[in-house]
Amino acid sequence: MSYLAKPKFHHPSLPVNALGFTHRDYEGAMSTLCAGCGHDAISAAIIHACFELSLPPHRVAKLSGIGCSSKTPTYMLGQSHGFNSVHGRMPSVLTGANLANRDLIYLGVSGDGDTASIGLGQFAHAMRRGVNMVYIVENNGVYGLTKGQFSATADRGSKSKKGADAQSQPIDLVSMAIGLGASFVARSFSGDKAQLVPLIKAAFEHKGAAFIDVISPCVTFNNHAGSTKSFDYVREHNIAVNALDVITGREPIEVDYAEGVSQAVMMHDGSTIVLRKLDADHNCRDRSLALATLERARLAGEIATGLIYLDEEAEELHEVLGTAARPLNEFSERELCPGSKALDAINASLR
Amino acid sequence: MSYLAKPKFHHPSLPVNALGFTHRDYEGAMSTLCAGCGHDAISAAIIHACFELSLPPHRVAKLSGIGCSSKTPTYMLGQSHGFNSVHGRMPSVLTGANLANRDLIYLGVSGDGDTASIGLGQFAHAMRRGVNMVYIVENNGVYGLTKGQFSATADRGSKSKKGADAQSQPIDLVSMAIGLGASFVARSFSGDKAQLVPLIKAAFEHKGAAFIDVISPCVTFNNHAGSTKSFDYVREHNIAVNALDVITGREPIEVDYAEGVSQAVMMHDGSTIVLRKLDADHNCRDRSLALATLERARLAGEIATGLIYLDEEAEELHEVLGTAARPLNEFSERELCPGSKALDAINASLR
Amino acid sequence: MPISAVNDFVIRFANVNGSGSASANLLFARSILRMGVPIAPRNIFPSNIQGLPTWYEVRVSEEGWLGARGGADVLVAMNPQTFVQDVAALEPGGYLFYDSTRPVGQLLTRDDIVVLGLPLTAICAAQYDDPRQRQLYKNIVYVGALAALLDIELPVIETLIGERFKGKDKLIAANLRALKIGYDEAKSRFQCPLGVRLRRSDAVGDRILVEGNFAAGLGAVYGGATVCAWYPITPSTSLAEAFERNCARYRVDKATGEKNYAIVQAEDEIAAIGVAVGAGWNGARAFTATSGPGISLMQEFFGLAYFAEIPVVVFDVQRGGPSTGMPTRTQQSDLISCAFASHGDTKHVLLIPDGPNEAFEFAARAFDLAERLQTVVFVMLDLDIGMNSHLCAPFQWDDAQVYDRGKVLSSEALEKALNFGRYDDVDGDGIPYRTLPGSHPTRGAYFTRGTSRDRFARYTEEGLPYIDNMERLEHKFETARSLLPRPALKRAAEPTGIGVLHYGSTAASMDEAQKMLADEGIHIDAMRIRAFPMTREVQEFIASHDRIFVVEQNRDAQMRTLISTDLGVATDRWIPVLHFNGMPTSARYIHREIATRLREPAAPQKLEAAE
Amino acid sequence: MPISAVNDFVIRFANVNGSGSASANLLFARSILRMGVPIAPRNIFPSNIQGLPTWYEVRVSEEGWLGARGGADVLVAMNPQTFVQDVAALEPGGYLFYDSTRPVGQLLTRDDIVVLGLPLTAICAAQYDDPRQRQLYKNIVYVGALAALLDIELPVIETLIGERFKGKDKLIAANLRALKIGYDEAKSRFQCPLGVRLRRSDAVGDRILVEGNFAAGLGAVYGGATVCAWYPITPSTSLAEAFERNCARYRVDKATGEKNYAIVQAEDEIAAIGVAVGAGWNGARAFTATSGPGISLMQEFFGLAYFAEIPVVVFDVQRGGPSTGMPTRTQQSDLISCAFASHGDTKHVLLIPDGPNEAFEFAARAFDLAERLQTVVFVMLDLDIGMNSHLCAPFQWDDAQVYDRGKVLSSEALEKALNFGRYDDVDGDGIPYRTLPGSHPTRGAYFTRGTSRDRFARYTEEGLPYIDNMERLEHKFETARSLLPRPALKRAAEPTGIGVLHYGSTAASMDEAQKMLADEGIHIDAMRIRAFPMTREVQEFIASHDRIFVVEQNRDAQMRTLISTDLGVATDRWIPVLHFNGMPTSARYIHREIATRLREPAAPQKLEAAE
Ligand SMILES: Cc1ncc(C[n+]2csc(CCOP(=O)(O)OP(=O)(O)O)c2C)c(N)n1
Ligand SMILES: Cc1ncc(C[n+]2csc(CCOP(=O)(O)OP(=O)(O)O)c2C)c(N)n1
Ligand code: SF4
Ligand code: SF4
Ligand SMILES: [Mg+2]
Ligand SMILES: [Mg+2]
Repeated sequence: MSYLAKPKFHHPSLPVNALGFTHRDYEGAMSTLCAGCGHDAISAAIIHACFELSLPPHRVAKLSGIGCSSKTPTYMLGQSHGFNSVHGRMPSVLTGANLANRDLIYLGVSGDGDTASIGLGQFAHAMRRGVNMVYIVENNGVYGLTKGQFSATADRGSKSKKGADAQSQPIDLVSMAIGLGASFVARSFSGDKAQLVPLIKAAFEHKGAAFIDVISPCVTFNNHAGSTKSFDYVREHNIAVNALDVITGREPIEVDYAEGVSQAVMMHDGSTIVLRKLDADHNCRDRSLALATLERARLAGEIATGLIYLDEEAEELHEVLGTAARPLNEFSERELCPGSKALDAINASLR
Repeated sequence: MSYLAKPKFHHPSLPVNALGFTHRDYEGAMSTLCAGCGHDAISAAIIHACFELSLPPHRVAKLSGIGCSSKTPTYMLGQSHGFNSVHGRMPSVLTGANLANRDLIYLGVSGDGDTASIGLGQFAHAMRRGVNMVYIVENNGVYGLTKGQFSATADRGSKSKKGADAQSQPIDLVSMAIGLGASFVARSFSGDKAQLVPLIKAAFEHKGAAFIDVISPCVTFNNHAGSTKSFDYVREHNIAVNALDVITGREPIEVDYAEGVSQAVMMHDGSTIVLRKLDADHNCRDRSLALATLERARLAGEIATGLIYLDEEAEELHEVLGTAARPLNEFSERELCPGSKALDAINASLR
Repeated sequence: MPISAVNDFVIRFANVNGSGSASANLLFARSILRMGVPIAPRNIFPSNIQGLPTWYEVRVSEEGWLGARGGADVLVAMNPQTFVQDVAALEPGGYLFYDSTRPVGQLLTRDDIVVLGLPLTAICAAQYDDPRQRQLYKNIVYVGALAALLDIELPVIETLIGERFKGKDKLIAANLRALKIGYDEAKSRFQCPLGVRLRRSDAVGDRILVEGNFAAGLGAVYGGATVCAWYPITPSTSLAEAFERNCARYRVDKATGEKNYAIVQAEDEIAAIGVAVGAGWNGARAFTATSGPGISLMQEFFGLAYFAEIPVVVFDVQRGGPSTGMPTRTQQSDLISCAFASHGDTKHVLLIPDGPNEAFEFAARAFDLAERLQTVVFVMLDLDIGMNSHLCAPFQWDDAQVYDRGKVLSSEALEKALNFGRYDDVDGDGIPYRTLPGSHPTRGAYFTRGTSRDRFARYTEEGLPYIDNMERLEHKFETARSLLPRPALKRAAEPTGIGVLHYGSTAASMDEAQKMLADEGIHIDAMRIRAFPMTREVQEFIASHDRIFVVEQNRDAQMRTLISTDLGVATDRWIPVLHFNGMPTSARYIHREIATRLREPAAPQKLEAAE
Repeated sequence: MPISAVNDFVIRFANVNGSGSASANLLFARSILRMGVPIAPRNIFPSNIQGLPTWYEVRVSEEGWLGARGGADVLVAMNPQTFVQDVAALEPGGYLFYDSTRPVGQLLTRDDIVVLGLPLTAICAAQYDDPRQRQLYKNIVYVGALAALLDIELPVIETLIGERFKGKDKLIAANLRALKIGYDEAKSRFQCPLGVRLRRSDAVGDRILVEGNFAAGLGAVYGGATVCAWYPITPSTSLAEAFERNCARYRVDKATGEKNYAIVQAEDEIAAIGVAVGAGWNGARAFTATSGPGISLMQEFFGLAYFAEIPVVVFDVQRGGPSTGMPTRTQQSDLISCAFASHGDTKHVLLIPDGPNEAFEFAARAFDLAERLQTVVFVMLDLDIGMNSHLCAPFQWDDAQVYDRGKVLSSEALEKALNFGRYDDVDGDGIPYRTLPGSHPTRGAYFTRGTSRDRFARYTEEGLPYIDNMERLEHKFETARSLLPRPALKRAAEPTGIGVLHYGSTAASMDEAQKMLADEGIHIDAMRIRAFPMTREVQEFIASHDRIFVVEQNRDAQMRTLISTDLGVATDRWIPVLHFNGMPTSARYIHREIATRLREPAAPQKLEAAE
């Protein structure tokens, strides 16, 4: 039912972006998630970010694993190719896709189970390699699709709907991503669109492995009192370390940012992000301070959100490998096959 | 050839430990590793530690994955059961073994490829669960057994024997283990027996997940100039943050430790470890400071060794699960089977 | 012409996932059971948590035919989204019961059915102001209405409600009220009962209504499993949960509160099987439960357990494959993946229960077999067995029986054992003796590995000890044959050359189909295979029938591959009856396929036919 | 009575792993080749880096029988550790050449062999003071001695040394000197040449000596592979390395230094196949290379690629299984794991080359097939093909041929395409059309998934579209048959009812065995299967022979399972000739097995026989 394409006629009054696309051109099939699921809010934020950045929809490739969160690529960017791969393995599939065609924009969507439980290894190694992508984890602390068992990001002591405690140490994907060499690392909250949209935009502008851990309450299985991933809990405990404005190439940079507390960073594609510090001790350009910020928040029982770490100098995988500027999937046999002459020489060398 | 058991007669003059065992009783089959391989030195250190701690050899279970390092359990503790499982999966197999019989002493031996490449996920989750074990990674930055390809712990820019650079960000298992909640985390060097043996002893005394990252040069494939895992490089760059003495229950604690710089920690089994600080800023009882130490060393291009982090309060898996004090593999059907009466009641409830 | 049938019909509820209809439907079903009439309820649900269509189907059969039948005589249409397709599937003369609050007008095109509209929404709106209550009690209201329409004894439902909410009198009262409302509304508006209805009977006997996953989980408790490691996956999740629930009930020390079991929810299936293998190696009875994708991920460990000879039990609750496939549909399509799991020369033991009763029995037995044979034992369930409630014989347990812990040398035995060889075939049955870590200070220690080794567990790359070991494993597999459950043979009333091979959840439909065919004078012998490798009976059955059908719930006739590999028999003239759309196979389907195929000449031997 | 044979013998070198003997042995072997005499060299090495025994065997056969023969006529015993067993394996009348520096006295119990002791250590000690040099040149010294003993033309060896160290004159001189030392010492002490010796010939022709892994890696380059993801594992590592080496040579833009390829050394096999699948999905020709344990780990992705229809090539260089098994030994034991990889109903295409030449051809062809069929294509090598050098026909490439990129809709095509359905069987061959991400702004985008979907790639849990899709996949598999390499048939000189089925690396030994049997008047037809699924020729071959042998290098006759599953034929009277000790099978073994079995009566149909 929910897969009927929606009428695509443009109401004249609908706002259009630089490419002449309307917001609706970035939408996808109707969601089949639970009403109120945090994931739907994140999809909306992604759609909004892509619209505002005027990304050509068909140049985006959206990949995911398995889970409620991993279903969401179906509910956005209807004009983009999508790949709902297997559980926990999106990072390797995305890496391969990226190697085949470096010119597309890669969006990886995953869940906390998909990434922190079964997929931890692939997540870590994709970050290490600096795969050029936006990797979003829709983090609800549970396996939603299998009815709410705790995932590896569930905080120790957090209560399940049935009252059981999460027993193991939680995995903080943000600090792990920084430790692994990811060059853009952020955390946000599905309930805070004002913070989330700019972060997603900045992530798209970034070259390299951009990771965003978005806390996204599971209204059906993990939104009760006692859960540290409920809307109420996250609203109360999240502390933004900075605020972000993304100024794409064309627009002039506003000047009225107070000195010191704000910082403009030029992204590789010419656009600029302006960071307003909210936590004086935090500096997202300094890995040690970024990690320290996370430790501080952890000890204070708070959730640090915002752009936690950024390294615009980092090399992405293709630079590391020295691959051709042209997408590999465009090379013809003439270019790829050494041909019979070369083969004769090889034969000769084997006698 | 190398598997011929060695004559077990005790030369009267051989020193014996509290259990009346000689050093030789802790040895295993002859090593088939390359002459000079760091791993053999680690095996010797493990044997020595077990001898000095007077561990009953047959109460130790030694498990490993696949690799040169994972072969070493064959070369130690001949009276212990061993399990050379599959590549990268020792942590899960050890976890299961531990659940079946909590009374044995568990030693997990792995390599950097076995743990940081294919096994990263299992490593992380075993640490999170607080499995009571000593987990030693014999870290040479390469896959020795498959002839020297870089592993995930190879430092970026480190040169291979053929001159190629390691390309991805390295994984630091020590900081990762701390972040994952391991309660005993240390790093050492196969060339520094004086540091390594006490660390291994302390790890055995510790209750919970004890992890030691031992840098162990591969003399055949990764011991050349340009490698950051060569004997020379590690000797020059490793900085001990502290020194350790393990005083088992019986012996009295020496008093002549200078105040302030040294610290005595009571281990759960009554023995004591005395820590002499060598890095004033480091405190292994404070997670934030421990992580900061690692960051500092990383930026300085140094290798921080010693006991990096210790939490004697942490719960181990059985405590978390509330399993019986008696080993599960000792329960009889009388104790395990609810019997026909209970079954009648169940049947009744299903009508 | 309206259908008229007593205690023999199919009723189908069309609901919306997450609307709370499940418990109301179950209440309806159990009330029929309490009237002594056998039922077969089935859930058809989406791989989603809320908002998509779900169906609940109850087959009522006094004769006790409990396989899926297909079609529906009564439809309770509570989901506008699927209204049209649901109505279309109703049998001619069937009854449509729906919420008439909103008019369906032109959607109703059929004139060959009886239409019963009750404005449920309106009624509940009038009775309740809290929207949540309106939604919830609407379900109870239609149960009340159905009681009137189908002649279900109200007291029976009332008792069930009382049992369900024991102690919560407010809730009881509220539910009874809703029930009564529906009952009276129906009475006042319709001519009750319908031609399709119920009558008290005593056809249920002492049978129980239970899900296969609950049965298997309970069987693991009775079988003495102490270590369970699993990773959630539909449809196996409820098996591990049933184990946990029953352990919490029967395995917690009253005095100390200590648990005589350990359950780890692993980070994935590779870790889950790894934990189980480690525990099995160390002498605990251990298992994991999973489904297709997990089976694929566990392959490497299956090979290790086979080669290193480690006892471990794996429950595979099969779902629709390949890949993620149809997570909430049923299939029997993992046979090859399990029987020959992992690279290299491997073969594994499979137990194939036909429903909850055998699931309980085989689950417990699997642990004996695993320890006796020192290998992986697979228990092959499927979604239909595991997640649907089935009426079956009550569970049985003989308190006199003791676990077979297999060939484990105690420290006493080791004292006497002169020269212990872990892989030495002392008894000539291919099964060596093992020792457990920590049991003896100086004897019995050995090194377990997945690499080739000699009889004394010493690593070797030499050909002879390798062959010696591989042939012993082969011999052990032969020994397994004699220990496995024998097939169940249902002979035709008259001697016949037509034989049908089937297994697992196909049984109920197969039995009925056999009866349907017999009624038409088509006599067939039916053998239900209960294990792999095959026992001699299967070979004799094949040899003694000249026309063989294999009835399976997969596309590739996987059991045929298991049989031909195991017995070498020709299968190119066999006729596969394959039902693999994800729904349980039905007697109607099997009957039709066999009947029509028997009218054709035997298939000629050509490549296509061979597929 | 000393063996006397010209250009027809087996010489065996017993060395210590890591002692630098490998290059000397290769020098020896290639010098024979340069004399125009065919050779088949084989390494037997341990799963270890240094210190354990290794053997190098060279079969010399002017007639061109290049399979393993078994036994040895000349032994170069350089490893005291294995001296006794090595000498024991020498043929009666054989020649023992050893380092007589230390006396072997009582170790030498045989009086039926010719013993040639040369004090190599002493000689080198006298000539070199650097211990490292003593060790290294000792190997060259014995090559010199063997040149004298076996009548190898010194100039030939000298040329080879010159070519090898081109530019490094010092090294050349040193090596030539060592060579001469050995040559003279032998001349002066022994009566040269021996009864076993060489004579220049022209039997080699234009054939090349090359390892299968190099050939396959090169084939991937020629086949247009641009993305390779792999994880090291013996014996497949050198395949990926060969791809990398050849890419570095032929795929780097001279001007920019840019690489027209990407190689990722993944963290494990799951990631390796994941990367390859992602790249295949995105339109690059991608592959991974692995061995048994990797095949087990990749199962889930194989199922995804099958069901989501993604082109990808997998090289499985088979080794001794199960589990970690015998990492440095050869076997053909992954057939079932690959052909039916992953849970659910799956079947995969296998290509089975017989040696380097076909490995090159099939490697390149695999990428065409993968894209044409939009699925996984396995190229099944084994350790013997992959890691041993084989004399084979030179590689060939037709510059006129173009890659078959399969059914990919360009943006132009999409402009015309009215209603594109990703899984729509437009052409009736079961193969749908695909689109590549980014190719068209508004058309052709679809969602790839491992769950069931309809022809338009929309998720569905309904039975009909699922069946429709599964039957199309089945139909696609039928289409595959017609595209695969046909089997190679070697007919007997006379009509015969005896047929032998074999495949892969067994070919060389099988050809020789066929000749040996023919010489004894036993005529057999031999068919070499080159792919799965089977082509019609295989079925006809089976139908037209009443006595069938399957010659395989595994325990369970896995090809028999593939055939019976695919064709449904009875196999219980087939006679498996199974060689699975990890060494390549030999003509002697096959000949003996077939000859003896033919003397027995046909095996009766009993369970045991069926195993
Ligand atoms: C190999 C495999 N194992 C298990 C499953 C079952 N499964 C589907 S989604 C899921 C967890 C999803 O959790 P998460 O990634 O957090 O997504 P969420 O539903 O919470 O958004 C699991 C265990 C599967 N599909 N495949
Ligand atoms: C599943 C699997 N993949 C690959 C291999 C091949 N293999 C054996 S050991 C090894 C790497 C070992 O590296 P490490 O753990 O660092 O041990 P080291 O030899 O360096 O001590 C690999 C890739 C294997 N045995 N199993
Ligand atoms: S179950 Fe939870 S995660 Fe899944 S859709 Fe519902 S609310 Fe969202
Ligand atoms: S290869 Fe390296 S790691 Fe392996 S044994 Fe030799 S030195 Fe040690
Ligand atoms: Mg989640
Ligand atoms: Mg290593």
